[in-house]
Amino acid sequence: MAENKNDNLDDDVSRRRFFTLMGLGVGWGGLLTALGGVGVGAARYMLPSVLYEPPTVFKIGTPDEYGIGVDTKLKKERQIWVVRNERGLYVMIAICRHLGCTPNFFQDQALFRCPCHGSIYDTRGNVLGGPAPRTLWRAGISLDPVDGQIVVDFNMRQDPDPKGTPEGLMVEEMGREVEPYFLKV
Amino acid sequence: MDDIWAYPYRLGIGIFFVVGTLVFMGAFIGIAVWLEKALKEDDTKK
Amino acid sequence: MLKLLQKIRSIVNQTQVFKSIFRHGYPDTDANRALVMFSNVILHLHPVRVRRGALKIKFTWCLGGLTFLFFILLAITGVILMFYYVPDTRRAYNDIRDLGTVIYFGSLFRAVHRWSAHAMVFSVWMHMTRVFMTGSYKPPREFNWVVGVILLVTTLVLSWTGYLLPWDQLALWAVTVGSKMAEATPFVGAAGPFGPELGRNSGNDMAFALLGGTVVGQSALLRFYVLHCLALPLITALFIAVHFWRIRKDGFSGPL
Amino acid sequence: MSENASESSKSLPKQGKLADLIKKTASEKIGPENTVLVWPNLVYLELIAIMVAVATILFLSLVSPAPLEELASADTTPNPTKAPWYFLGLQELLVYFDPWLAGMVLPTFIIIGLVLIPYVDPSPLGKGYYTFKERKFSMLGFGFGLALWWVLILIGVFFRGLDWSWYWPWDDPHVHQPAGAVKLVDLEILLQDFLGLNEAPLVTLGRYAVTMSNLLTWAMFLGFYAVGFTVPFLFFREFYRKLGFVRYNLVMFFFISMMGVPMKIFLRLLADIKYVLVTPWFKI
Repeated sequence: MAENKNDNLDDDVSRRRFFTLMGLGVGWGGLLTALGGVGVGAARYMLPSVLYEPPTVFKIGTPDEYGIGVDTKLKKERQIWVVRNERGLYVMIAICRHLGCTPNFFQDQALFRCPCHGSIYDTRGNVLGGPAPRTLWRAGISLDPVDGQIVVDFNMRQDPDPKGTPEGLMVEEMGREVEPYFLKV
Repeated sequence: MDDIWAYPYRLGIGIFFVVGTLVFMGAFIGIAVWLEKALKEDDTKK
Repeated sequence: MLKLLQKIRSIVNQTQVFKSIFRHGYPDTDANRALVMFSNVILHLHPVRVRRGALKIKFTWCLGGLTFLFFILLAITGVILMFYYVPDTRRAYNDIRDLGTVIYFGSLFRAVHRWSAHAMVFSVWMHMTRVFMTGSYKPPREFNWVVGVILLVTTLVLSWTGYLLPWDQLALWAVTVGSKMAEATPFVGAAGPFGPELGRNSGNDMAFALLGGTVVGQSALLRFYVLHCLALPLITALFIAVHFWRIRKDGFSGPL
Repeated sequence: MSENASESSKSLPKQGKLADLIKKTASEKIGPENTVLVWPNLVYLELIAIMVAVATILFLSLVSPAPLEELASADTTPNPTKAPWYFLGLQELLVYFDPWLAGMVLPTFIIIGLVLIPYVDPSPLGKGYYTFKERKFSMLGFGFGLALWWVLILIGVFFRGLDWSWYWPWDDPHVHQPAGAVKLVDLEILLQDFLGLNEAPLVTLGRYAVTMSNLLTWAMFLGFYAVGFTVPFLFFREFYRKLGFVRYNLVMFFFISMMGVPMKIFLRLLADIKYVLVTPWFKI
């Protein structure tokens, strides 16, 4: 408090100065706090608490409907591919990991290729080329104990850290084939 | 490396980048020089 | 014939109605030519006199003014288009198709809106290039250059938000790609560097705030509609006003 | 401002240039004899410009109405999907850089860089008239950025086809290009194989396993900036002195970053390098 030293000399002025400063501090501080509060409130306001979006858990039939290889019949309706290999079955989400376009499957090349920026994936979801920074998602799946159908949870997504290799961005396959992202059926 | 001019066109695209950038820069500088001259001549004409 | 027209004009100029609107005679004398700049709200964007250099097309290429013209064309045609458009995912596409097929001149107004948008992006970009080339951003006009950059950004964002409204394939994918970029923003996007570390997920990140959901759907369409038709045009108009005000205050940078 | 001007006039090799300019500016006549009335001179010019522009827009609108594609559907992306032309530069950058960099950081850098221009270049030379001779560096720098942007737009408009592959005008646009032709590798893997470095991490910081080759890529990346900052400082003292410490560093940061963009593009094109720098959180 530098003002206090002058108390004897000019008590009145220093007190006035003190109250002025305090008033300014409280006033500006209050205004800025209020504005900040409004800003935070507005930002929170823009994040809706209730969503009216299509359901993200759905059934796709029994496992024996899907043979070895990539099945693209649910791509239009559900945005997924059902893939079966020698060990079992998994579901990949048909959303490119680069910028969200829908890749196309090329049966002859056994590759997924994205039309937007040319990302290339193999049937396991590994990135063989193009700008995609991560491998394709696999959705959480389980078997309904009542009717034996596969239940897909679209928002439950396996997203392991890929490793850069000379072939592309790879994830060790055995590590991916675990519950609940893989059905040994 | 069988044919360097075949897809994915490495060299071709590289050359296109360099030449394209140089052409655009040349046009940019060229327009500035032209307008500098043109506007000066306008002044002297009057 | 010419005499007759002049006579009619002089009579019209004398009427109370004409005087009440324009407050002075037709600008054919120096005094009235100065007065018109003071008393007309649109013309008073100009000074009364300019230096000769300001008339040279080779200097300005009319680019700033044309950008403003395109903005006005966009505002007018935009309001016209709004009469038939409902921002509802079930209706939007059909409304736009109706404009092109069954509504008189709907196709024309939509085409003018689209071409003006392309033209505005082009002319605002060229205007910036021109201002750089003539060094017109140098003191004391630094701040007006900053306002200009803001206007460039709002122009681009306006174009981008307008792209979603027809709800066709181009719309959906242009906005999907854009919202994925928002998701990849460092610190505030769920897929961006350090985003997950700071607790961002698909339910609280930047893309979620932009789309009002996790997919490009009804809430995204409504948000983009409000941004495109109300919020961004207002912001742009405000900055255009500041831009013009500063041009008048800072003066013309050209020679002579 | 005036301090700056006197400083640079002292240091300029052609001493007379700035002095001439100041003399010219001072003697410039802005009196009534050099001005004209806005009405009718400027107002009519504007009227003509407006009429020409509106006529052009109307003509274009009648010749080519606005297109409408198929109804939006999330399950099929049109192949290829092209943004409007003014965003194609950005879309093209997204091929070479991750979305956080190409979509967010680089555009932010461009905008901040544009905003900074008048504050890092307050030299009175070239104010209010076209010139190249008097401000070579700023014209070349801005021209380079502009050229790069337009070239990227051109590529997006004319040279990208199915699967966003490159198509020359003489290629058949309906045939897919071979997918397996490009195999992308990270720089650190190339270094590891080329120099025979140990794959085992030196240190592990949480998720981050720092290998020898990874450190080497850090050194190269930071070295690129270090060289960029140092070389002009050492060899173009005049340039540094005129700008001063803060301006010099701002200019050089944005300039080097701008030069880094085509360099990464060339590394990708010619050496198939996917990332030059890899961390668990971001990749460049």
